[in-house]
Amino acid sequence: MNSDLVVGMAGSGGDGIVSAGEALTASAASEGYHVIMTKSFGSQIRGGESSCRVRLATGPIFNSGGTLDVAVALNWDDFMKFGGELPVGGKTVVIYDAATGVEPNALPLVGVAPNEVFSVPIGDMAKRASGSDRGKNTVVLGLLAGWFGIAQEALLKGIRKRFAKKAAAVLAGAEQSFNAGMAYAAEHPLRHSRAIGRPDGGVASRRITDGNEICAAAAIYSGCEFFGGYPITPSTEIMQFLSREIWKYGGTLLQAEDEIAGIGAAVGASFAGKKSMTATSGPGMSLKTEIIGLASIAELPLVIVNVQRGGPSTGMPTKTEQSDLYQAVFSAHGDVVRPVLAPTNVADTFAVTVHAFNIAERFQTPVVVLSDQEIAQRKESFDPIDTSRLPCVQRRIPTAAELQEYQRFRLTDDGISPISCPGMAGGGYQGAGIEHNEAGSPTASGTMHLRMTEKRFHKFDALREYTDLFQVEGDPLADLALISWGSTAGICREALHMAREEGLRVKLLVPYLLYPVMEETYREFLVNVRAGFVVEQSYQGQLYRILRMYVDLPAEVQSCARAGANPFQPIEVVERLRDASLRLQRLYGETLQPRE
Amino acid sequence: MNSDLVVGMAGSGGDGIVSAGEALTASAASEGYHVIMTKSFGSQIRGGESSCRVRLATGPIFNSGGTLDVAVALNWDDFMKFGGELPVGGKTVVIYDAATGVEPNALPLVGVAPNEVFSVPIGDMAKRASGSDRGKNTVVLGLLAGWFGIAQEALLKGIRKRFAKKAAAVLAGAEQSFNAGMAYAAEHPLRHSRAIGRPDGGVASRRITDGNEICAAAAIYSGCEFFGGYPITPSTEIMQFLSREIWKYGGTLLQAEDEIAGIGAAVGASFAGKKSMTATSGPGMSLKTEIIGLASIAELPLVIVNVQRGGPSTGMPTKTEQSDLYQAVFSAHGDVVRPVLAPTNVADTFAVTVHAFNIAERFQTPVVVLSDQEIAQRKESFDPIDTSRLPCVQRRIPTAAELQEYQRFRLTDDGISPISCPGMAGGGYQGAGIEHNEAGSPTASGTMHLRMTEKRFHKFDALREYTDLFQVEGDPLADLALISWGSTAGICREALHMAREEGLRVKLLVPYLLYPVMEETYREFLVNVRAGFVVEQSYQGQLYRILRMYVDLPAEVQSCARAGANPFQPIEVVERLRDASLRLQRLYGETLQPRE
Amino acid sequence: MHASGALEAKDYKSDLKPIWCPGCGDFGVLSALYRALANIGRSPHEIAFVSGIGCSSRIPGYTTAYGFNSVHGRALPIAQGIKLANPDLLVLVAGGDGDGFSIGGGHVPHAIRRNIDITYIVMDNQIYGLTKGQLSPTSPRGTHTVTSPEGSLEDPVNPLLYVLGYGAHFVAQSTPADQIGLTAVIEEAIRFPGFAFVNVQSPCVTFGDPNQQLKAHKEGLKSLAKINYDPSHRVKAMALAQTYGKDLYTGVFYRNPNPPPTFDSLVRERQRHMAPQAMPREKILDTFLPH
Amino acid sequence: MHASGALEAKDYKSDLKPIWCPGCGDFGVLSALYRALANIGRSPHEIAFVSGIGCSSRIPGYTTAYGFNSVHGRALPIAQGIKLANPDLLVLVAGGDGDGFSIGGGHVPHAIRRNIDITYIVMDNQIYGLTKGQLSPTSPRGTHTVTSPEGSLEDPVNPLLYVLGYGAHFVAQSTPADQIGLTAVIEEAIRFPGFAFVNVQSPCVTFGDPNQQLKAHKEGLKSLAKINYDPSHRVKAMALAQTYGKDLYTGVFYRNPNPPPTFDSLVRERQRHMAPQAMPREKILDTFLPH
Ligand SMILES: Cc1ncc(C[n+]2csc(CCOP(=O)(O)OP(=O)(O)O)c2C)c(N)n1
Ligand SMILES: Cc1ncc(C[n+]2csc(CCOP(=O)(O)OP(=O)(O)O)c2C)c(N)n1
Ligand code: SF4
Ligand code: SF4
Ligand SMILES: [Mg+2]
Ligand SMILES: [Mg+2]
Repeated sequence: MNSDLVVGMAGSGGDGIVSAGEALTASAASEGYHVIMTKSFGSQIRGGESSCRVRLATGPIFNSGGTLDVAVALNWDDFMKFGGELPVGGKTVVIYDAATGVEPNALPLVGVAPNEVFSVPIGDMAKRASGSDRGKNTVVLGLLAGWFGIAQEALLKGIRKRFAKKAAAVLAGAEQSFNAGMAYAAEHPLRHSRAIGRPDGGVASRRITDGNEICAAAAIYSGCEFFGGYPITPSTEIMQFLSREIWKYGGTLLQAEDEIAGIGAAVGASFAGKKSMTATSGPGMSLKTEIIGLASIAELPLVIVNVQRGGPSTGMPTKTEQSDLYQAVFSAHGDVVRPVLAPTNVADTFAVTVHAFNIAERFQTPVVVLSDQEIAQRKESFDPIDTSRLPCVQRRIPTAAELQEYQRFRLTDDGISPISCPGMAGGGYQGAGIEHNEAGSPTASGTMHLRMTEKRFHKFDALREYTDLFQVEGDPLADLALISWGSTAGICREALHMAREEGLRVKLLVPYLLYPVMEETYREFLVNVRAGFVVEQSYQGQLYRILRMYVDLPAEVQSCARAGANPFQPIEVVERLRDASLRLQRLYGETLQPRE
Repeated sequence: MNSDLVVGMAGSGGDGIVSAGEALTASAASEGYHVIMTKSFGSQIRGGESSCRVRLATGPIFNSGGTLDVAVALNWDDFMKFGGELPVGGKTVVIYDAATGVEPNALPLVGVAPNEVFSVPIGDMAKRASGSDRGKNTVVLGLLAGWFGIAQEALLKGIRKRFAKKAAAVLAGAEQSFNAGMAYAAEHPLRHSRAIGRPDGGVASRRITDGNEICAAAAIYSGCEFFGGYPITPSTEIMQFLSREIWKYGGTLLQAEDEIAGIGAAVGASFAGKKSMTATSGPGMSLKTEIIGLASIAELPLVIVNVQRGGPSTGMPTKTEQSDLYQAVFSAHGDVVRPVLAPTNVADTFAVTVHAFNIAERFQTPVVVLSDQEIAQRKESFDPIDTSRLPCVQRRIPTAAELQEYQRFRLTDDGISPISCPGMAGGGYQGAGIEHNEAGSPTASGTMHLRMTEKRFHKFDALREYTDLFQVEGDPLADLALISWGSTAGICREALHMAREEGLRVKLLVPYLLYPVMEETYREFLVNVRAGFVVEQSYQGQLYRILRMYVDLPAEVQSCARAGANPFQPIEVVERLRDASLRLQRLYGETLQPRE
Repeated sequence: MHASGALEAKDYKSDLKPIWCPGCGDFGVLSALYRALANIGRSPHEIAFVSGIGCSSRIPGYTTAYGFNSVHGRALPIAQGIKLANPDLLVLVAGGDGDGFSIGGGHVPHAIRRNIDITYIVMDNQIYGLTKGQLSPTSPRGTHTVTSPEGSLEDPVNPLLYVLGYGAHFVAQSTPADQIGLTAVIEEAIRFPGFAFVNVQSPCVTFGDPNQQLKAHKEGLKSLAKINYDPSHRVKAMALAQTYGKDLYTGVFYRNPNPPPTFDSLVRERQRHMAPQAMPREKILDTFLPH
Repeated sequence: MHASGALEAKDYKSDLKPIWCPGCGDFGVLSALYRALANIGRSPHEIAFVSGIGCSSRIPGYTTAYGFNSVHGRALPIAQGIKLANPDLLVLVAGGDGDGFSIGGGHVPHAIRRNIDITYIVMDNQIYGLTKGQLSPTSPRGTHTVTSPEGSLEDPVNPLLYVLGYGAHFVAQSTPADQIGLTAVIEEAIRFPGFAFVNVQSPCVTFGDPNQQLKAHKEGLKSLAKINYDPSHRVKAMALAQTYGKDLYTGVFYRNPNPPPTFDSLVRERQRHMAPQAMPREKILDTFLPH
C-alpha cells in the first residue's frame, strides 16, 4: 500500500479539470486523508489551459509534492504548457485521452519515457455514459478512484450532491461516467498496484480550505468588524469571503476605490474602536505604505495581510514568491517598527492571523501578515483547531480614573498607553501623523520626538513572550540547521524528515514572527550549529539578510534562496544538507562524532 | 584674530532677523569667507518666532557649529523658544534689545551667565536713524560688523543694492541704521577682541546657496528636461527653482495632483527618452513606492530626490533626520535593487546629483538621492565647481544594426540593454511592470523571471568602478574609525579634525553611494580597524544595520545613532572616540603602539 | 457647559491656541463651526473630526471633538471608516483645496456616490498655505506663485460643479466674512442626512490673492437666500456652480428634497437582516467541512 | 504597408495574440482602433500607447505602437509625461472602468483641466474582468458580484458626466457592436486637438451582465448622428450624459467647436519664449554668486 500519491492533471478551460481536482480533494479529505491541492491557469481569463495537482496521503504532508505519481492529460498541448509544474518521471503513471491521437510510445514528454502509460478513450466514454463529453472530468475521477483506490464512496457522494438540483438524467449520466472510469480501471489493472492505504487515525473528516479563506475566517473569529480593501490577485478571496460573512457578525466591508482608501477606512474604523483589517498583494502594499506609517505613529491597531506574488511591480501575479519581506519590514519612511508574521500553510494561517489581531490590539500597532500565493490559494486539509487555546485580546481602554486626566500617549513603563475612542466621554484626543506629546498635541521638540520614538520601539519588548511564534523541529543538538519561513517552511519540513531518514542530524527553525528579529531565539537555536541554510524563495534571500542585521550568524550558515515561481523541492534542500555535512566533516574531522 | 564665529539671532516674524542673517551670509561669502547659515521658525506660517545661525570662518567648515559665539535677541520670549538650537555658553557675547527691559544680570538663560552682555537700545537706534523700528535688523548688522569686523564693505554694498529701488530716504535710513550700529560698537568695545581674520585664500567671492537649489541646478546641468512633482516641505524649493529655470532649457515642469502622478509623469518622460526627475520628502516617497518599482522593472532612468525630515508619517516636517534610508533602499515590493546616493553638504549635492543622473541613465534605473533637511535648507558658501570633471552620461540607445531585430530587454553580458524610445523607427516595444521576456512580452515563466532578475541585479556590478563615491579621510592606518553619511558626515569631518588634534589616530569613511553596499570598499577600509562608530541621525542606526547585512563588521564597530531634530555635536563624537580609544588600549595593551 | 445643560460654543473650543496667521480666514470658519455645533448640541465626545494636512487641516485640534489630523488627502477614507465602524458618531471632515481636490480628489466621488452620512468642509483659499504659497487646484488660470512664476497654464477645478456631478445631495458655499450665513450652512450640512459638502471661501492672507480677502468677500458676496434661490434642483445648481471663481454665491446650492437612504443606514439594515445567519465565532471553521 | 505607402489596419497589429476570452468586447475595440489608426496614418513608432492594468489594459501590446502597460490606475500621469516630454508623439491611453474611475479616478480631472493632447479610451464593462468579477465603479446599484454577494449599496460613477464636468472638450461614447461608429469616434477623438475621451461600452462575456452583451448593444444602441444631435453644447451634453447606465447613446456627446490651446502647445510657446534667458548649462552655478 502506498501512503502518498501526487496526481497532476491538465486540460483546457472547459474541461473541468480543476473541479475534478476539487472533488477529489474534498472527497479524500472527507474520508480522512491529508490533502493538498494547487491549481494553475494560463494567462487567459477563460478558455485557456488549466491544471491542478492533488497530493493525498495517509499521514501529514507539508507541501504539494514533487514529481507526479499520476499524470492526467486531457490533451497534450495544454499539459505541456505547465512544464515544471507537472513534472513527469519514469515511474509516473500517465493517463491521457486516446482522442489526442498520440501513441503511448510517442508522448511529447522531454527526456523521460514513463513505463506505465494508458491511452484511455476518455471523451468517448463520457459521451457514451452521459451523452456529452462534458463528463470527461468525471470519467477521470472514476479512473483515479479505480486504479488508486481513493475515496470511491465520497466521490460518488460528492457527485450526487453536486448534481442533486439538476435533472435526474444529468445525475445519472454523471454517475455512469464515474462508473465507466472505475470499470475501465478494473479491466486494465496497473502493472504494480499503487493503491493508497487508509488514512492514519481513521476516517474522521478533515476540514478543507485555502489560505485566503481561513485567514478571513480567523478575522471573523478574532472579532474583526471592519474590512477595507481593493481587489488584487492573489489576495482577493479574503475580501470575497468576508463580503459574505462579515455582515452576519455586525461588521462592515468596504470595497474602496483603491488600496489607499481601503487602508484609510480600516485605520478610521480602528480609530473608532473596532478591530480592523485590510488585505492586498505587493502593488497594493506599496500604495498603503504611507498610511501604514500613520497607523504606527498614531498607535492604531490594524492587521494588514499581504499575499505575496512574484514581483517587482505587476511582476507575476499568479506565481508565488517571498520577496515582499523587505517591504513588509522596512517600507514606511522614518524610524518605525511593526511586527511581521508569516504563516507556513493553510492550517497555521488561522493561528497566525489570530495572533496578528492580538498583537495589533495589545501593542496598538499595525501588524503585517505575509502570506504567499502558494498557501493562500492552495486547498489543504486540516484537523479541527482547538480555538480555546487561541484567546482573543482586546485593546487596553482607559479606566474611569485614567479618563480623569486622560493622556492618549502617556509614557508608561511598558510603552503601552490606554486607548480611548470616539464616543467615550473624557477620552477625547487628537490622533495624528504629526509627532506629538503625551496629550497628542503636535510638537517639534527633538526631546519629545526621541521619547515617543523610544516608546514606540520599546513597547515591542514584550514580543519576547510570544515563544509559540517560533517552532523548532528535529534534533536539538544537531550541527546542521535550516531556518525557513512561509510556504517554503513546508518544503523544509519535508526535507528535514527526508534528511533525518538518511541519517543526517538536522534541525529546523520556523519563525512565524519575522520582525522584530528575536535575537535571543536565533542565538539559542544556533548555539550548537556549525552549518546550515536560511531557505526562502526570493532572489535576494531577504530573511537571511535581515537576520544578519541583528544576529552574528556562523559563517557556514548561508542563504539558500532563489527567485519565485519555481518552488524549491525538498530533495534540493536535502542535497544542500548532504553537501554541508560533508564540508563540515572535512572541516571539523573528529569533532563531528556522536556526542554521547 | 579669530578664525571662526558662530552668530545666533532670534526675533519675531516681522523683525527680519532671517534676512539679516541672509545679508550677513551673502556679504561674508562675497568677501571670501566660508559661511553656513541655518534658519528655524516656529510652527506659525507668519508672525511666529524666527531665528537663524550664521557660522563664518576663514577656512573650510563642515557644519553649522555648536555653542554660539554671539547671541542676538530682539526679544527674549522668542529667543528662548529655540532652546538647544541657539545654545549660549559662558563665553558667548550676548546682545539684546534694551527695550526688552531685562537687566544684563538677569537674562532668562538657564544654567549660564555669559560674561559679556550688551543691552543695546536697538529699536530706539533704528527709529532714530530711519524713522521706524523696521530697521532693527540693520542696526544689528552694524553692531556685528563693528564688533567682529566682518564684511563691513560688503554689508553696506548689500544694503545699497537691496534698497536701490526704494526712495532715497529709505536707503539713507538703512545706511544710517547700519552706521549707528557700527558707531555703537566702536563706542562700547568688547572686553576681549573677537574680530575675525581675513579669509584664507584671499577675497575671491564664494558662491552661496542651499542644498535644494544646488540640487535643482545639478539637474539642469545634467540635462534634465522633465520634472514632475508635488510640493512638500523640505523639498519644495527644488521644484520652485526648476519652475523658474527648466523652461529656458527646453524642459517642462509639471506640478502634479499628487506624488504618484508626479513620479508617473516623470517615468513617462523617461520612457519618451528624456532625462527626468522627481523630488519629495518622506510621505511623498511612501506614495511613490509603487511607481519606483515600475521604473526598476521597466528599466527606465529616473532620479528621485528625497529630502528627509523627521518621521514617521507627517512626523516633524521642519526638522532633520536620516531615517528614510530603509525606505529608500527597501521600499518597493519584490526583489529589486536601486542605487541610493546621499550628499553631505550643499556643495557636494551638486556632484552627487550629477552622479545620480549619470548612474540612472547608464544603468537604466531609478536612483534615489537622499538629502536631508539640514543640508537642503541651509545656506552654504562653496568654491567654484570644476564641471569639466563631471561629464554627463547619455543612455545607451540602440544602433541601426541593433534596431534590425530589436529586443528591448536583451540579455547582454553587462546586463544593460540598448534602450529605444517612441519616435525611433524599429525600436517599438512594450514597456511593462509585468515580468517579460527579452522582447518585452509578458511571461509567467519562472526561468525567465530568474534570468531577468539576475540581469536587473547583475547590471549594477559595474557600480564598483565609482570609487569617487567614497571618501576616506584621516590616518589610513588608524585603529579607530568613523563611518558617516549625509549631513552627519559634516559633523564627523569636524570631529575627525578635533580628534586628530587631540592626538587620536582616527579615520573617516564617507559613503556617497549607500546602496548597493560596496562590500570591498568597507572591507578594505576596516582592515586595520579595531573600533569605531557608524554615526547617523536615526533612532535605529539604519546604515549600521544595512552594513551588517553585507559586511562582517568588527564587534567594536558600533552604531552611534539617535533620533532626529537634535543633531550630533562634533564634540560628542570626539568623546565617543576617546572612550573607544581607552577601551582599545585596555583590550590590546602593547599592540596599540605606533607601527613604524 | 451652560447652566441648563445645553452646550455652548465654548464647549467645543479646545485649549490649543490656533497658530494660523493673524487674519487667516480659517479663524472665522472655526468660530462658525463652534456655533453650529452648539446649535446642534451633540456632546463633543460623540463627534469625530477628521482632517488631512494643511493650515486648514489643523482645525480639529482646536475643537474638543475627537480629532484625527491624518495625512495629506486621506481624510475622507478615514472618516468613512469611522462612520461605518460606529454610525452613532457625528463625523466631520475638513481640509484645504489642495488636500481635497488635488491629492485627495480621487476619494471625493466615491464618498459621495456611497452617500455616507458625513459633512465635508473645504476651506478653499486657492493656494497651498502650509507649504508656503504654491499653486493649488483651485488657483485661477494664470496665477503666479512660487511654482508658477510665469503663470499657471491649467484651468482650475470647480469643487461645486464636481461634487454636484458626483451626485452629492447637499452642496453649499459660504465665506467666513458672513458669520451668520456660514454658521447656518454648516449647521444645515451637519443636520442633513447624507453626505454634505460645504465649500468655504476662506482667504489666505499671507499667500492668497490680496483682492480676495474677507473685506472683498463681505462686499461682493451674493446671498442665495436673498435672491430666493430654490436649491431643490440639481441641474439649476450645476448652472449656478459655473459661476465658481467669478461670483461668490453663498448659501445652499443644492439640497435634495428627498434624501435617499445613506450607505451607513443600509449597512445597518443588512447587518440586522443577516445577523441570524451568524454562527458562534469559534464555529466559523466548520464552514470548511467538505461536502 | 500598402503599395502606395499608406498604412493599413494590419500595420498596427502586433504578433502577440490577444488572450481575451472568446467574445470579449475588447476584440472589437482593438479592430476599430486598428482602422482608426490606419485612417489617420501616423507611423506606429510615432505613437505611444499607455495603459494601466486590467483585461482592457492589455490592448497596447496588440498594436505595433510603442506600448506601456504600466501599473493599475496610473496610465494618465505616465501618458502626460510622455506627451510633455515629446509633444510630437501621438499619445493614446486605454484601460478599464476600474483602472480609470476607481484607482485612477483622481488623475482624470487634472489631465482634463490641463487639456494635454491625449486620447483616452475607457473600455467600460461595469466589472473587474482581470481579477475575476468584482464590483466596479460603474456597476449599477444592486449588482451582485463576488465582492457584493448581497448587491452593491452605492450609486455608480457616471464617466460621461464626470469628464464633462471636468471640462473635457471632446467626449464620446460607443460600443464595439457598432464597428463603423466606434472607428469613427476613435478617429475623431485622436484628431481632436486636446484631451479627448471615449467611453466604450465593451462587454465582459465572462463576468458581465448577460443582458449587456454585444447583441443587446447592437439592438439597443441609439446613434446620436441619426437623431441629428448637435454636440457643440456642454450643458446639453451633460443632460444627455444623465442617460448613462440606462440608454446607450453612441457618437459624440460634446465637441468644443472652438478648442482652446492645449497645455503642450502652451509649454512649447513658453519654452521658445524663455530659451534666450538660458545660460550654458555649466554656468548654472553662477546663479549662486552672492549679490
Ligand atoms: C503626502 C504629502 N504630500 C505633500 C505634503 C505637503 N503638504 C502639506 S499641506 C499641503 C497643501 C496645503 O494646501 P491646502 O490643502 O490647500 O491647505 P491650506 O494649507 O491651504 O489650508 C502640502 C502639499 C504632505 N504633508 N504629505
Ligand atoms: C495597485 C493594484 N491594485 C490592484 C490590482 C489588481 N487589479 C488588476 S486589474 C484590476 C481591475 C480590473 O478592472 P478594470 O480596470 O475595469 O479592467 P477590466 O479587466 O475590466 O478590463 C485590479 C483590481 C493591481 N494590479 N494593482
Ligand atoms: S498661510 Fe494662509 S492659510 Fe495658512 S494660516 Fe496663514 S493665512 Fe491661513
Ligand atoms: S474576463 Fe471579461 S473583460 Fe476580461 S477578457 Fe474575459 S470577457 Fe474580456
Ligand atoms: Mg489651500
Ligand atoms: Mg472593467
